[in-house]
Amino acid sequence: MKGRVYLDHNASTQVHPEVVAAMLPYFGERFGNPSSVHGFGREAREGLEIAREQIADFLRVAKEEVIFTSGGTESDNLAIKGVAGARGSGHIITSQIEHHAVLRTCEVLEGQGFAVTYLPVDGDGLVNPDDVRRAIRPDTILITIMHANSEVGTIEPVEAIGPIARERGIPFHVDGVQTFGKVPIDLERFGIALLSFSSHKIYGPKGVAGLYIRKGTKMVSVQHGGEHERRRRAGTENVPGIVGFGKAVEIRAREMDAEAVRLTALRNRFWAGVQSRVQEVRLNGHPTRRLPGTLNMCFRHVESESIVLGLDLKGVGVSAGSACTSGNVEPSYVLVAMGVPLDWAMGSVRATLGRENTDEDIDYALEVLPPLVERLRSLSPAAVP
Amino acid sequence: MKGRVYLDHNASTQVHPEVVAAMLPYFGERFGNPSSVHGFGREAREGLEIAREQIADFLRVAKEEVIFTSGGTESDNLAIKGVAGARGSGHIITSQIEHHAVLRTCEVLEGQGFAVTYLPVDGDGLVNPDDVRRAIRPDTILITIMHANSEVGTIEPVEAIGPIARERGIPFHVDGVQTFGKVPIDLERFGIALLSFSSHKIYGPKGVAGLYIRKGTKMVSVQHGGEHERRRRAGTENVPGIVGFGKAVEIRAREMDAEAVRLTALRNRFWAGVQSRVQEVRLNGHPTRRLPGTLNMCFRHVESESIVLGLDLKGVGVSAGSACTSGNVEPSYVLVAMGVPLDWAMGSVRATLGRENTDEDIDYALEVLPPLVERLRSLSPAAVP
Amino acid sequence: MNYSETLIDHFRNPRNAGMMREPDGVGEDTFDGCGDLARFYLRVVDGRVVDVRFQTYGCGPTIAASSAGSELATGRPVADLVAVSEQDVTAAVDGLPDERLHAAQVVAGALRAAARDYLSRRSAPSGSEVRQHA
Amino acid sequence: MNYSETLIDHFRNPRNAGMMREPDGVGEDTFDGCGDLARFYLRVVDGRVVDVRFQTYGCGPTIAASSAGSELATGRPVADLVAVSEQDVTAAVDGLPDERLHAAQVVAGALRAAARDYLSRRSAPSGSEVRQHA
Ligand SMILES: Cc1ncc(COP(=O)(O)O)c(C=O)c1O
Ligand SMILES: Cc1ncc(COP(=O)(O)O)c(C=O)c1O
Repeated sequence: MKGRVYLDHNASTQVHPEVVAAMLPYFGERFGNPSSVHGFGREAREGLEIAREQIADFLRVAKEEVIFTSGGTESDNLAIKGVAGARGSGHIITSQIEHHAVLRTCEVLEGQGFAVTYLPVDGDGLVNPDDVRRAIRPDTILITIMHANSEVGTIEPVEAIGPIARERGIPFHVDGVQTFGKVPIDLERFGIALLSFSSHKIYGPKGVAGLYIRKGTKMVSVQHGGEHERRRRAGTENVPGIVGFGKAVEIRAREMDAEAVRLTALRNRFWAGVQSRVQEVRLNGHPTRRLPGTLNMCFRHVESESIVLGLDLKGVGVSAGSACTSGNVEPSYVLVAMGVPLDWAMGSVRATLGRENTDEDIDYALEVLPPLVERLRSLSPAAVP
Repeated sequence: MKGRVYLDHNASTQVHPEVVAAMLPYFGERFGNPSSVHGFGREAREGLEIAREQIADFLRVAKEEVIFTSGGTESDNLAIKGVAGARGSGHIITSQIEHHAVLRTCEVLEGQGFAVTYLPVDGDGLVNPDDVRRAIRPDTILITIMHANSEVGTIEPVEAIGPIARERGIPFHVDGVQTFGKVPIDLERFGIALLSFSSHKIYGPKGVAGLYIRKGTKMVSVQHGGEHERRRRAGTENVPGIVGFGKAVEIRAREMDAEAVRLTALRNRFWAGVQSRVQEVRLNGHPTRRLPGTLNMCFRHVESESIVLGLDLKGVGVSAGSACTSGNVEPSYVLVAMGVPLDWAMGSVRATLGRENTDEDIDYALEVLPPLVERLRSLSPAAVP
Repeated sequence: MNYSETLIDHFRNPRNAGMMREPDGVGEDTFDGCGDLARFYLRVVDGRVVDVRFQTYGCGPTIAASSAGSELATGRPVADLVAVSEQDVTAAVDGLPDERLHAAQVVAGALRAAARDYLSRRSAPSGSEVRQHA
Repeated sequence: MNYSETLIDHFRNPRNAGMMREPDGVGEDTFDGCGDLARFYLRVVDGRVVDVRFQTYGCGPTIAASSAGSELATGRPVADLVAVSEQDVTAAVDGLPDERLHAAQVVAGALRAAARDYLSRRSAPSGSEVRQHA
């Protein structure tokens, strides 16, 4: 029986078996503390530096520009607070659809006296580079725009924003957590000074991520203690995690391009199937400038979470665009920023595809989703004309 | 051949095979994001909560009082900055021999206007509880004293300091990274509001640690983003790491007491052997109030790192009390605070024992260490009378 | 979410879903502008609920609670129903996670509203009846 | 630390370690109060170093560099030795990690001091000789 179909790869992914295999020796024989001088420490340090090289190679940057953190959230916090802390005051430009790791961090900085501009997006979820240009003030110290939005998958025009930042001498941070290892990025050409990227979205382990810090970028550290990671980030390094991350990136380097083509096709087939089977459905996010595996749809007159639960009961894992937590259902702030009407936004569902998904998975989803939506609509007073 | 003897367990430990086994399913089948609503997410969340329970049971606290972080350094940072941030200003009491994760954090807070008292220690490395009492000011907002020092192993009188803090209504943070799972602690009786504890020092994986936050303790979060860990710590949880941590604690709960007895005996035998074979050697740290496996010695007229290197070449991993990094050899600040004379302090070596160490390991160390010290002394101008 | 088997069963196979023509009482409740909405229709004979229908828009628990609420209401004196509580509904789905208690609130609110609607249509001194069973 | 095999060999088996009675020149250097100390003794015949001894207190690389420095000095004209550089010593141990470059500094400094000591004892115009080879 099929019955278990994971379509939530933007949330997390299964660790690649080769990655697990690469990590195992570092739980066992190579368990030393990389700060230790002796052989046990050297072996651990070696693993760390191989991973750093794998990632630096992939990003085509210098090893010294890559540091490791505990997750995408920490990378975002460090990038933004690190630059802000080095300057002490000033103005930050970001967008309304950033991940909470960026938004909440900016809000905290606002509380400390920094000014923040949250740029709007258009109906496809795109930030307008001209808006960025217009928002720049003499005291702007940082521009932080995500590479792709995790909910709708829209890929932001970072290639146009970076040069604007460079021209004004403002560091540009890109939250690349959702694109790293999925969509190519040219840090040099795009004028990116800081890039957050993570492991568990690309078949690496949880608990590890990275931050690219272009040489010369002035920043303070955020976590204090020993002199690890070139004094950028204190704390004993998560060696097995980092080794696994390096391996995951190495695998992505060889699989990424073909996988992007395959997932785009799969996702488009899914959307075509939904469209032909379900009434009153709309696609969220840019029609083409979008993460290969991401499909975000709104089903009018049905509440997201009831679809998620209904699919879950059929073994299909998707995520709700609106999260009904602590008694508060809120429509996704991303969809609201994109101008999706509320009665649509409440019914958004995100399916995000990954390496183990097959045509059969999509067929199965197309078999169970339409009758579910129909059933839920039949219960709903709103659906009654 | 023997030839590989690890005597640096205070730096890091080899992950217990049962711990690796417990983690593996969470890299594989149970890979979901614990924030996800569907079955994949539920399975991950289950692992997280089992681990939280294992640790809460071990500490005899409520599950809700345990949160997970990425390491001991983060736990220390969060505890101290969390309380400081909730108060905005005030005075903090700590000691001169805390780990850098505490000291640097306090220094950063000094830069932000907080006042910090760094209490001295006596010749055995003990903080005097009366000093704590005398240091308290009307605006004291936090007392942070480690449970045991990682270098010399001295166990601080937290059981006497806690009640002083409680009497004055001041939150008491204990850095328990070196004692957790090795030495019993009674959070309730000792009056501890915050306890940092870590995984990779007790045969769990790196990249995960915890913070006990007694219910009602006012603190802000330090890493911002999603609403994970009861809003105390944003970021997708390191599920496999946390699961491994929980397992490691479960194992410690059953092995801790017997292991403490065994390691104390082994360590004492080591010290007796060194004393009978080497001249001009002294023990650092409290003679009895000390971590079971920790043995810190000074060899006069020999430089620490040359001993570490010499032992490393014989396959024995120990650590140097003085770290000769970036061209700066500094005697250990811990030994300096304990009043160890400089010509001794420069020759300190730390051997820390753990579960896989045997009598044979100690015999081997006793075979190679004395001739090494003798040889190095023969090279040294200082040793010439 | 860890939902009870009862809840899952009601979600999968909702009882009494749908509209009712010319009901004797109808009432609805929404939650905090969260969008969740439950509407109940009652058929009453001799002061006793003989048939219930519901229409619900909301997350899984709200749908399940509606179904369970419809069963709970069937056969009951209307005078009872005006006092149905969140706890009654929660019990009917074998418990709800803290973050989903609103499901029971909406359903209990809608049931009470429908009961009150019936009583007020009959121009009975509904206020006193409510007090009587409160 | 990743040390070269040459360095490790010198650390394991230091050449020319020990004191020398009535040397023709002796010199020492320390690093930045870091505690590392190297002392070199020279035996000179016809302006050429024929024997070297060293005593060193310091980390492994400093000990190894002392041994390598003693070999490097043996057989050389003293006038050469006053210009021996950190780079020469680093090369003699097949390289040093950045954080251990001080090992070569201390050793080169001590060798130069010993050479200068020899020259000054001979009451030669040492200043000019130094300049000559600088
Ligand atoms: C764009 C983006 N940034 C940051 C994060 C935070 O990553 P984590 O929760 O792994 O710390 C995510 C995770 O979903 C993300 O999608
Ligand atoms: C007492 C103490 N606190 C904190 C830490 C920091 O732990 P980590 O480096 O794993 O973050 C250590 C690590 O040695 C320690 O011994």
